[in-house]
Amino acid sequence: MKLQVNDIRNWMNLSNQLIQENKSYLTELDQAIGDSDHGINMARGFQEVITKIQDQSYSTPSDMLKDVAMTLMSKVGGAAGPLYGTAFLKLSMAWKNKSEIQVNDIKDGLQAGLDGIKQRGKATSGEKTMIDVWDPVVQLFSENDITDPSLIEETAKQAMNNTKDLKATKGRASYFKEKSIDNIDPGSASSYYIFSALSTSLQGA
Amino acid sequence: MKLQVNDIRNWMNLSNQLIQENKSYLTELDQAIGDSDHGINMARGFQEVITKIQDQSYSTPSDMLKDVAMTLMSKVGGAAGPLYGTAFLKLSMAWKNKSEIQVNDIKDGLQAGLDGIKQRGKATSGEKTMIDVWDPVVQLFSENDITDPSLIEETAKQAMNNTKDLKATKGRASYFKEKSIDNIDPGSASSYYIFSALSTSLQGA
Amino acid sequence: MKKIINNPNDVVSDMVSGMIQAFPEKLEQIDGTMVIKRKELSSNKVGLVSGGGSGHEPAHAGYVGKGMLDAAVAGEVFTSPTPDQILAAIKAVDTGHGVLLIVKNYTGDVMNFDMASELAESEGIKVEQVIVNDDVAVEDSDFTTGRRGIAGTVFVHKIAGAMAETGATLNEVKEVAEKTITHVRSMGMALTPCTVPAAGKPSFQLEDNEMEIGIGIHGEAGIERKPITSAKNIANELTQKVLDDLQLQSGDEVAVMINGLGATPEMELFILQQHVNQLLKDNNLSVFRTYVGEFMTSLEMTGCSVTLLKVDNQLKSLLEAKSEATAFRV
Amino acid sequence: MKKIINNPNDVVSDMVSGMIQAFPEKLEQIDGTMVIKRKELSSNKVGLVSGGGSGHEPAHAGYVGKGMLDAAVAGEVFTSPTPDQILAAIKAVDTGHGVLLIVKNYTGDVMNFDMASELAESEGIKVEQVIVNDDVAVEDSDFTTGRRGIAGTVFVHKIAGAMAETGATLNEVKEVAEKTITHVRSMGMALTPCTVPAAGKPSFQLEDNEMEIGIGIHGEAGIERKPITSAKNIANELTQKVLDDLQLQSGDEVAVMINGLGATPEMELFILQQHVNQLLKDNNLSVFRTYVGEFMTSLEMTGCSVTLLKVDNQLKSLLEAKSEATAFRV
Ligand SMILES: Nc1ncnc2c1ncn2[C@@H]1O[C@H](COP(=O)(O)OP(=O)(O)O)[C@@H](O)[C@H]1O
Ligand SMILES: Nc1ncnc2c1ncn2[C@@H]1O[C@H](COP(=O)(O)OP(=O)(O)O)[C@@H](O)[C@H]1O
Ligand SMILES: [Mg+2]
Ligand SMILES: [Mg+2]
Ligand SMILES: [Mg+2]
Ligand SMILES: [Mg+2]
Repeated sequence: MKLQVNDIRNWMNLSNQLIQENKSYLTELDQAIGDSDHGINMARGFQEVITKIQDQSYSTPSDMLKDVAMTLMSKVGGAAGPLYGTAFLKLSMAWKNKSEIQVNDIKDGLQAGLDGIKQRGKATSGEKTMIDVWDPVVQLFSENDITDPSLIEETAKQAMNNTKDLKATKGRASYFKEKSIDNIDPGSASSYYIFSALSTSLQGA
Repeated sequence: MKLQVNDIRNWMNLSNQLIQENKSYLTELDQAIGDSDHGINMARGFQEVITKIQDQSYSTPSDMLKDVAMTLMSKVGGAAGPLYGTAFLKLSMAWKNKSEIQVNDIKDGLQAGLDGIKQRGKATSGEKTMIDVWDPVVQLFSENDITDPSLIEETAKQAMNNTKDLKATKGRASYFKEKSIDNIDPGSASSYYIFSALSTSLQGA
Repeated sequence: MKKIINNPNDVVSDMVSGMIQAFPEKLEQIDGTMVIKRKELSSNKVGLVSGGGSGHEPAHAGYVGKGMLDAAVAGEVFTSPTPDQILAAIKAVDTGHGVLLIVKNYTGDVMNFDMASELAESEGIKVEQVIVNDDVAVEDSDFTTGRRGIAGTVFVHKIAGAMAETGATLNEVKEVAEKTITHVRSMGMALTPCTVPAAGKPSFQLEDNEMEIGIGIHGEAGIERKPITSAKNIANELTQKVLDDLQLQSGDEVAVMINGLGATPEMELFILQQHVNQLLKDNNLSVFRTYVGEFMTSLEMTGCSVTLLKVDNQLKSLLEAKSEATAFRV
Repeated sequence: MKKIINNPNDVVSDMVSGMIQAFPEKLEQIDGTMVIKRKELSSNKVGLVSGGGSGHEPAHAGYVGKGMLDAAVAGEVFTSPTPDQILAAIKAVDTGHGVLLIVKNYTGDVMNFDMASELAESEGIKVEQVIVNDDVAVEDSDFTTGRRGIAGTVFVHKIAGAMAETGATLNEVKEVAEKTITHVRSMGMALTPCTVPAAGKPSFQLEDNEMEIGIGIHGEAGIERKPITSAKNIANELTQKVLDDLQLQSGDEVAVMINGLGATPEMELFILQQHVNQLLKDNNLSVFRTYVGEFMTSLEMTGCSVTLLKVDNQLKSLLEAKSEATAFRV
């Protein structure tokens, strides 16, 4: 189980597919405790990612992810743009010069991405943000020897659903205070799609 | 059958009653082929007329009707204000110095009022305006010896209903062209209430 | 009906109080009336009075100020003001040089302003009137009430106001106002109706996918109801109708006003403006100035109007002259 | 959804084109961006950049002009613009005296402007930021994202803009912007929601008789939903909340902004203004200037906000300084 440039492209294609398919759903989640744009922003950003990377040849996953990061940063906007942009930039930096990414590299990369999100968003776990999906996934890698990639999908899904119970204290949802409870955090849902796509692309790799 | 100051007061009180009761209806008529204000304007104006004349003593019907005219002119606004103001002013002028108004005077007065409306509104019969109620009522007086005042009410009512079939060519309703057909003209409806009130106040007089 | 009001019967007096309190150094109310006038008049100047029913804000009080109107008379919502109020305005702004009344072409307005003119003249004040009739949605014919006055009225206020400020005579001011009226045409459309506060119900109904082309600013009927289409199509339809009527020549210069009817986001007005601009270019017309915003509204109606004014050097310099009106600063 | 638009995904670029075409002598678009900048910058002046999601027009592009902003960055609807766009604006307006960014306090805006600052600094441009947080509907706490930036932002644009025009240094401009932020508070309310064009559905729902007090300009939750009441009660509730937070003393002087959220008729804003004015009088506060209109909107939301700015001689003279911004002429 290792990731090469084409697997990363696959990961991005699958992420984009899930996000396009669930664009309205993500926007509806953001309608409940935000400003109705998360699906629109993510769909626009990932579409641009695909346009950017699809016909380009890259020598390393890191190179490709740098383009992914820069595209998300400049096309998503809002809160999600800088956060995902930062996360993928950290991932790219963590994997610098490697042509093959091992499970251990994934662990390190996701950890770096998570740290980037936390730092950029000045947030921590339990505040009902995408961190609440990234954190458990990173923990999964730290605590286990991942042999079955579907564990990633399961963990992310569970984590996403768990955000329902949380009260938002960061981001736009925080204005909803108690009323934010019982709603899935939109950024956690989009993160789930990204991890679900990672899980699928790891199956074949 | 003759009208004294108190009968005129009675006429105005009855007119006001009918207009207040039918305020929403008049506005609805104006909603269909106008700008939704006729009932509001007439109700405001006639309320002010009553406030003005109720405790005042007048030596002639003419004096009272001058106050009525001036109040309508300054409180109704829109198209109906100047038209009713002019009509009652002409009535007042026609009855100048008379302390008792005979049937013949009514005929002359209404004719003067009608002429005033036509002149002020630069309109004639058949254009779907209040003229289409005033005209038949004036004709009724010209062609008959009015012994039964209820004829006035009947004629006015019939005339009001007949405005349904007309296409408006004057006033705001004219913008509705063909679409103005099948609707009663709001000003004809308010004129009907005024003639209906006249009819009732003549019964006792 | 959802409105930020108190008693629906008091909306006009409440509004006028608010206006005076918002601009106490510039505006004052004539006691016992709904007339808003400039606190300090320019001396030796023809007086300019306009007005009409309320609900078209910033028209007309927003155009009171040095360089535009001297007074505005606010009638009840969608109801022409009465002659006594108009007379009070005329008397308050006359400095001996006569007064020009700028009237929108509606039966009620014309009659009430006419009567006020007669009264003022009987008191020895020179009064002239111009009747604005820019709405090409209505046919102009001697047998009808003629075209309505809508957003183009604001250009008449601006140009006549600037002319008056130069010290021109009553006839000169009237002449340039009439020239403006000859050269200005507008056309509007609505997506949703408005509600007269005291009526409490919307003045008409449109289906969820329907728009009305040629709507009047009191919700009077337009030309056609049809399914809503793109901003581009709407811009083209309104502008083309105005162009057809104005009969402009290639190379002519115009001022453009993109007017929101009350509830249309400014974003949409600028989107519309883009296409209006394109169509003018395609017709080889040059644009002198573009005004985008809410100038002549219809309460909370959603919709817009497009106004074109053919300009020459005189109209251009009068459009550009200084104005201190609260809703039209130049 | 009834809107005068073309493709919902193109609303921002269509709008920006419209703006540039409406004011070609004053504004220009930086190629390949949604940045609107003054066509001619004042020389020897600190640059001023603001921006945010679109849908708040005239904010922010309407405040670009001599005496206010040098550039505004338009994000997608309700979506903070991206660092590359903000960077382009910074670079375009820097004349070597540094650039001040005026940012509304939302997570997305703060992060994107932060990143743009870092990028600009790495290119050797001096950049400072101020974060506007005037919305008293949100509690200010270190454990939360803090108060939101709403209509009070416009006062910051005006005052910082006027200060920059005097030739003040970056630190001086930043200082007066921060002073303004310290002294400005706002609170809003909504009667009806708005619809993000690409979302196609209203962002929240209110019952026919319901209003939401403390609403955010992106439709974020307020403090309370309750039955709609009179303009007087609404004015008092909003104003009192602002007064409580600002802790004014009897005799203090304030500037007042009555802001419409997009679909509220100007008539209603003036009705509200009357009661705000009365409450200020009752509290023995004096009003320096009142601004009534649409300054910071939320697409076609119906509702309003009340902003108070405590002024001293410095802020008063900066508020009164000349501004040529298309949406804020002084
Ligand atoms: N401070 C933060 N730290 C981490 N994630 C955050 C933070 N603020 C917001 N988010 C994430 O961003 C998502 C919202 O993204 P989006 O709707 O695109 O941005 P915006 O709130 O600017 O409209 C939230 O659901 C949440 O997961
Ligand atoms: N030119 C006219 N001549 C006679 N009556 C007219 C004329 N124009 C309008 N009317 C009458 O006035 C009525 C409308 O009054 P109202 O709604 O109060 O005024 P507005 O049309 O100014 O809103 C019409 O129904 C019609 O009867
Ligand atoms: Mg969002
Ligand atoms: Mg009417
Ligand atoms: Mg009317
Ligand atoms: Mg957003």
